[in-house]
Amino acid sequence: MSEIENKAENGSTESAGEGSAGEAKDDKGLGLGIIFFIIAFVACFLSGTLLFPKLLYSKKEQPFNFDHALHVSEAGDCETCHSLREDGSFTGIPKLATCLDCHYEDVLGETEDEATFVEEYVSKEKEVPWHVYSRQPDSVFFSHAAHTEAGGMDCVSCHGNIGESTSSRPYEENRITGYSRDIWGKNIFGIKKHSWDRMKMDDCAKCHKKETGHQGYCFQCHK
Amino acid sequence: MDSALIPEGAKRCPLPKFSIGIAIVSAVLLWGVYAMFLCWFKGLNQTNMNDYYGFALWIWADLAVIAVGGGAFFTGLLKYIFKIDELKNIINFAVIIGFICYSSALLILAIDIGQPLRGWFIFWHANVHSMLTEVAFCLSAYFAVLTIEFIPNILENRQANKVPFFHHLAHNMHGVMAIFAATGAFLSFFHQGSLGGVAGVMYGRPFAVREGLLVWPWTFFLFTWSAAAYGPCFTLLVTKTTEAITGKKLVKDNVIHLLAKISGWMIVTYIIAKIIDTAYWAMVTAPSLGFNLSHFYTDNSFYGYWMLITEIVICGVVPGAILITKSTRENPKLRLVAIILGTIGVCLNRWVMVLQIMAVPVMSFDTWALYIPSWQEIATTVLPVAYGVILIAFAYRYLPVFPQEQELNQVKPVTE
Amino acid sequence: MKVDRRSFLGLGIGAVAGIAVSPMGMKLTDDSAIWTQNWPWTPVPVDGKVNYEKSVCSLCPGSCGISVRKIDNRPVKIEGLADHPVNDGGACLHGIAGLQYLYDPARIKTPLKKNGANFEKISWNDAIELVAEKLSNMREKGSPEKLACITDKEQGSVSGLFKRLLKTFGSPEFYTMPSLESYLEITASALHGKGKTIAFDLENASFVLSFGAGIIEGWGSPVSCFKANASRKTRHAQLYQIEPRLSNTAANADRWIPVKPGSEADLALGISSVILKNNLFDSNATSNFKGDLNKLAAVLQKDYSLAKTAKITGVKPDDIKKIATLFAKAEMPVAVFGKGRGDGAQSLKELAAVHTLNCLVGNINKKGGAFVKPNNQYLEFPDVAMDSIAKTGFGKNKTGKYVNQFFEEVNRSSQSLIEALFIYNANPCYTLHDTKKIKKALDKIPFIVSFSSFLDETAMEADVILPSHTFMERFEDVPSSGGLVKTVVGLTRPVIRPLFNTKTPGDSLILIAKALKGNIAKSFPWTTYDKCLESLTSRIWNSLSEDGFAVLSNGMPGDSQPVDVSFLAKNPASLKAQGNYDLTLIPIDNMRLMSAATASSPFAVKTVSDSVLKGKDIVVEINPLTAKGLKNRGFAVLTTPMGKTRVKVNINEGMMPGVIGMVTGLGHTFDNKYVSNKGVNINDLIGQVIEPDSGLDAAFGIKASISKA
Amino acid sequence: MVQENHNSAYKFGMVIDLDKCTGCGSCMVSCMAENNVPFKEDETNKKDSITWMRVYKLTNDKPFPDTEVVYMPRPCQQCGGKGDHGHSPCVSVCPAVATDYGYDTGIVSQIYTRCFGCRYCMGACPYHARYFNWWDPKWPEGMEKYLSPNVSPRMRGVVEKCSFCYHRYQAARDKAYAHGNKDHIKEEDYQTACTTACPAGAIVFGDLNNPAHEVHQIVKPDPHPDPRNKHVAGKSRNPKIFRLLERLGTNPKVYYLSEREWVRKQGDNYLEGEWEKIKNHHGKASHG
Repeated sequence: MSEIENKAENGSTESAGEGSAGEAKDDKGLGLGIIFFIIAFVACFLSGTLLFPKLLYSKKEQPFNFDHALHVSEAGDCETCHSLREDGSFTGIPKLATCLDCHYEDVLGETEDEATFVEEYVSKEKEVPWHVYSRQPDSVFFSHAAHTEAGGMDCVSCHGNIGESTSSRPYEENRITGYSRDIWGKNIFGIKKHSWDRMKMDDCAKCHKKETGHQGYCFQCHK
Repeated sequence: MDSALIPEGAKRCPLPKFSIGIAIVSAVLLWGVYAMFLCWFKGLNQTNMNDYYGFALWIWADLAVIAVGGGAFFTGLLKYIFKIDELKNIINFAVIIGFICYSSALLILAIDIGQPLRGWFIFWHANVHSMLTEVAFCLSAYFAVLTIEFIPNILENRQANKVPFFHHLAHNMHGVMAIFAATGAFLSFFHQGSLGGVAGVMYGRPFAVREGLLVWPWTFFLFTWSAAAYGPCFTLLVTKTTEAITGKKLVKDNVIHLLAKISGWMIVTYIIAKIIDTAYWAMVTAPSLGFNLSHFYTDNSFYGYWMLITEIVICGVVPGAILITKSTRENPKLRLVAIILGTIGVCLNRWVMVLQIMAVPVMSFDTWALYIPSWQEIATTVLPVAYGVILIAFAYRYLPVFPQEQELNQVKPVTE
Repeated sequence: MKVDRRSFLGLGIGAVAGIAVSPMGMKLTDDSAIWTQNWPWTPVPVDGKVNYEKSVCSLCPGSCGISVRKIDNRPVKIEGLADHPVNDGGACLHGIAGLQYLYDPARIKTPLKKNGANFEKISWNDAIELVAEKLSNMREKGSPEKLACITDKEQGSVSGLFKRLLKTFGSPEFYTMPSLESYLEITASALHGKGKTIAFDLENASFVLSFGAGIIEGWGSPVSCFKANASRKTRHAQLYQIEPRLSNTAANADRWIPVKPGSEADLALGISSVILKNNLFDSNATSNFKGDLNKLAAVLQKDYSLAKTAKITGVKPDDIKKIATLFAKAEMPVAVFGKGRGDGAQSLKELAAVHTLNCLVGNINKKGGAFVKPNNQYLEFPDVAMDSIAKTGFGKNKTGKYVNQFFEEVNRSSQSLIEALFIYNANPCYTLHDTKKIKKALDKIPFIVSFSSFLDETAMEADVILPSHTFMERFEDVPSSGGLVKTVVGLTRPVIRPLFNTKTPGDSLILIAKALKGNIAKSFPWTTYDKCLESLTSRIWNSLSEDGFAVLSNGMPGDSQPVDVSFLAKNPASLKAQGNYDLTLIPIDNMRLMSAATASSPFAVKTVSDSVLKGKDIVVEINPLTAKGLKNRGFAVLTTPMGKTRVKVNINEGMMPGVIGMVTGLGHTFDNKYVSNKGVNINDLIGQVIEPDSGLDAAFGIKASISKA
Repeated sequence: MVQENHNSAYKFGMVIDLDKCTGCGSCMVSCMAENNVPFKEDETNKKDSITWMRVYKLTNDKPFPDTEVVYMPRPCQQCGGKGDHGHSPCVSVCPAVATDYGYDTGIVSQIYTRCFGCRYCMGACPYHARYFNWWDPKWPEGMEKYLSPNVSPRMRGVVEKCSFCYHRYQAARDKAYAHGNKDHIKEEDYQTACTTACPAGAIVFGDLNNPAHEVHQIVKPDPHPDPRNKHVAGKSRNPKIFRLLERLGTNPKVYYLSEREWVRKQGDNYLEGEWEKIKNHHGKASHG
């Protein structure tokens, strides 16, 4: 560093001249540089924002279409199918046996989907391999009872208006992590408008902090 | 062949000879890289660490390179803040050594953690109470500072300097270097200190725990101080080694003497503090927890009082005494002995503060745990050394590192 | 347009900046971290509905009730069953690790047939046909008595079916492996008459004098013993433990009395001698003695004086006297026998001598004492159909009285004494002394059928393997045994569908019987074992199927029992350890290692201390006085008359000088890397020593030497 | 983040009767089976063998035949840290808040997926209660089917330790919620796997803050700080009860009970002659 110092002191006039000559050249070069910069910036930004999510997520169709709205209107509420067990644990997506409580006769409706259900699963006594949009990773302990019973929350707060859907949207899976896209949220920037748009840990922590005054200790939500 | 890159007026060995030397060191480097990948892909079962030795050779190496790399911040502090101008003749080299040490430390940490891809959690989910968090933040920030400090020197390369932008950049960066030096000193104070704090706050480990000031145990201050004291020893040692290898005098004696003198006084003051700390710990802290001093130095086949004596007397008091006395300081042989002892002393201190802590039994029915590193650990620890040698070789060959080189080695400018 | 350096620079910086501003960097950083949190090679257990099933553990004779926690249909954990009459919620480590047996790498997945040195897979039909053909040939040749069978126990329906098959086939050659239960029956038979067994009321006894019984090391019904021992403190009861080594029982006892190995019987007789001499005995109780008491007293006064006993046993005369006095004067004393787990070698002299103490102080069938009760009788088998071949064969003499003698005779005989052998739930090639000799005997038997679930040392010697379900996959009645006061029958039930192509052993037998046709098929009228079990236990089936157990008797037997001490009055000699070396090698039963037919689980082996097993080396215990020149944790060579082995040394003050202790249960050789090829099997190093008066293998140890490796 | 252990919170703790403990290993195996702890071919290097619950063998070191042996089960001590303020030795050092102190339960909790494997917590713990996953957890083919969904198997490269079977606490809470008892769980509804497995009944587990719980009745924790050491709180008022390394001020929630003096002495470190002065000191004596 000190060498530069010396040089700068000794050769100030010389370098000043060089500098002015250089600047004119610089301008043109810089202009071109800026154009390239903008082109590359825009191209990369767009590919990182639009193309990247397409590559990151794989799309999987559900085994057959499921009409939540229809089932809710028949059953009346969510709890008929998604209930708490006697021990307080949550059943999640119902097992075939629960479906058969209503679908006990061959066919109830006449849709193609129900035909698939009966042929592929009911008659073969096979569980339906649903893709779960809101599946949390194994490291997460989530108690539905704590939220719905003790916390008095409704399903919509976290799951949105899925009960009103008439068809199953494709399940999108992160190719790297295996997570459902619903965890990070549809928006690749992670921006959310509704409480159910994203299900990352920060979302849990924020609500916990607001509602209980503390985001909770590790084991409260992790196992 | 590469003469266009070599600093003006400097004489360097022929490229083939240089290449052979680099190739040999690179082989060692590759061995280390191989071991590094083994650790990353197969996991830390490649090491001989275990649940007793969660911290072992690597953490020692980390602490040691950061301690000896302390020459960079301390020399910078002296040069830019305390305006000791002679040190401009060694500051470049001090910065390079610092850069090597800190980049090595970061690399070792990246190997050492069980989940390297989650390493950034230390920033994202930082726990402000943890000394390690403080280490991570200050270490990374200071590494950035060192990089900034190193850049002007790189831009001074003959070819790079021809580019006006680089020339001006280097010049302007230089103008603000005092700010970086101050920042570096501030950051170093904290990360050197918090590395000391890592041990001092372990109140479950009577061998490590120290009382202190506010949230900082005494080891916090001792580590900073010892890095400042012994860091310059290492700078001088590497300078001496470089001189020996190149066969050239690179820094004038008055500069060396000055840095040695400062280091000497720092060592003396440090070692007094260290002795007081050790005595207080041995006579008050440890006994209050039910431990005699002898508990930490007997009943095992390696850790004995010799360790304590070597660290404090042979590698502390002795080099301190040599370096503060004009006659011995200016005797090249004795000075060399002192800087070697000093470097060993600080490394030994870091060993004690990492490995002996893990070795000492705490529960009355537990036993001493001894440890021998695996070859993978050794290879990855040698890796930074090889990398350092290569970086110094390149820096020396292509950058004007030593401002006094030309003056001290009057040769005709290279003509081709 | 001239694309110069600056343009490239612009391009590069633009690209970097564009990516940096886009969410890609952030997302990839996050996702790569999340990837490490969900590595595809780290298993993710499937969630579901929690439910519990009651069953009974049959890994050891303890017969503890278990509660199997399941997620939907998948068992995930075994725990002790609360309120079960045997173990009331507690469980031992082996039972808890039970699921590891289900998925054991050494499990036999389908019937196998020996072909040269290897096994080949065969179908069940072929396997049964093969067995039936061999057996039919034997009957045709008129030598049905050449079919033998070895199982783990006398009791229970499966052993009952084996016995039944042998009987209708025409062979008396039914043997059981030595177990505490078998020794209890032998002792009861010698002192009180046939058809009886002994139980010890440890829960209530105020003074337990244990002659090496590992009360907290797997002796008897382990969990029940643990509980009885734990309550000692609150009951202010005392435990005196007599054995050469500071076992866990000794460490937990109020006093440990080190005794020279093999002299336990002498100490018991010495104590009896004091009791008789000092009139400490219960005079009411002595009225039950049928003769010979005076003769015994005379023998004791002559050969078991304080000084003589002290010399033989190494226990100080004062201590012997003190123990005798404490024992006799205690409110509810009980003397307990069965060294270690009680299933190793024992001499009848020792068993009888210890039990005589109980008889002398009058604690038979009294609270806190020893209970003499009739054997379990809860199975109602229909009559066996026997033809003349069967009758002739069945009427012949057995080759040996006990299984050890059986193997000895097979080895000794130049003719083929036995042509076919059934082995179920027994691993004699591992658990009996001098395993080489056992293997040699098996080599002489041309056709061996194993019913093992695991390819263990003995199953390897088989010609045909008809693999059984594990206890988690089948029904079976499990009668309590091992000195338990209560008489309980538990019901093992399937908690999961069979994983492999295996069968319930009862079903295999029914299939064989049906294939043999005629009377034999007629004697096995059931379609399946499960139906058979239900009909055999029809009296208690409701309780079995609903509660998982049935209590046959709860209290103590009220009647007084005759005592016959003629065996001891003959003054049988004490056996010496085989060999001429200076030291004595003795087995150590460690609670954390199974040493019977069932090997330990990976979890159990994991808990074993590094002062028992280090790497692949077994560590032997030795007193510093005996370990002259040996380094703690260093290698040594252990030599016995049976052979040499490399061991590591644990210099330990808890071991009597002159004695080397080696753990049992290691040194398995089958294919399970978590359990096998670790250490050595002590039974390779100890030879049989048959007690002449009883026919029992009574080798308590063997002479040995140890030197630096 | 300075929070106190307030009264409304639980403070789960344990007392282990060493006179009853037989060293049988049931607690260790029950713990491993409950918590999906893996095993590997060679587990005899106890320094890299994951056993959340480890049973130590203590001896009085006297020569034959006066030798005595006692077994000491050692789960995570769930330290409250100096002054019982929640700054446990391990929690305070974790750089990424992958482990924290649950002020509502007194349990040192953790997130395995947050941990990046620096192992500082392991070094800070004097009880060696923390274990690092040096290897990928692997089960023999098929055996992974017995894994419990209540505890997530840990991947290579992270530290783990005993959780006081926190998932059982969660299950007890779920049960309470489902039955309308928002904040009250029963003593018998939350018991650790080692406690329920112990065939000798040597382990008693419950809420140290709740006088109705057996553990409280046995331990009788002293609410006042120890007059000899301001960092120590919750000392037992029973002179037969001690905690491991109590003098360090870690404030464990695992208490040990033994009639044998030499065992109690081995629970901590003492200078020569110190034990004689201190041995009968206990909470009650200091506060009348």
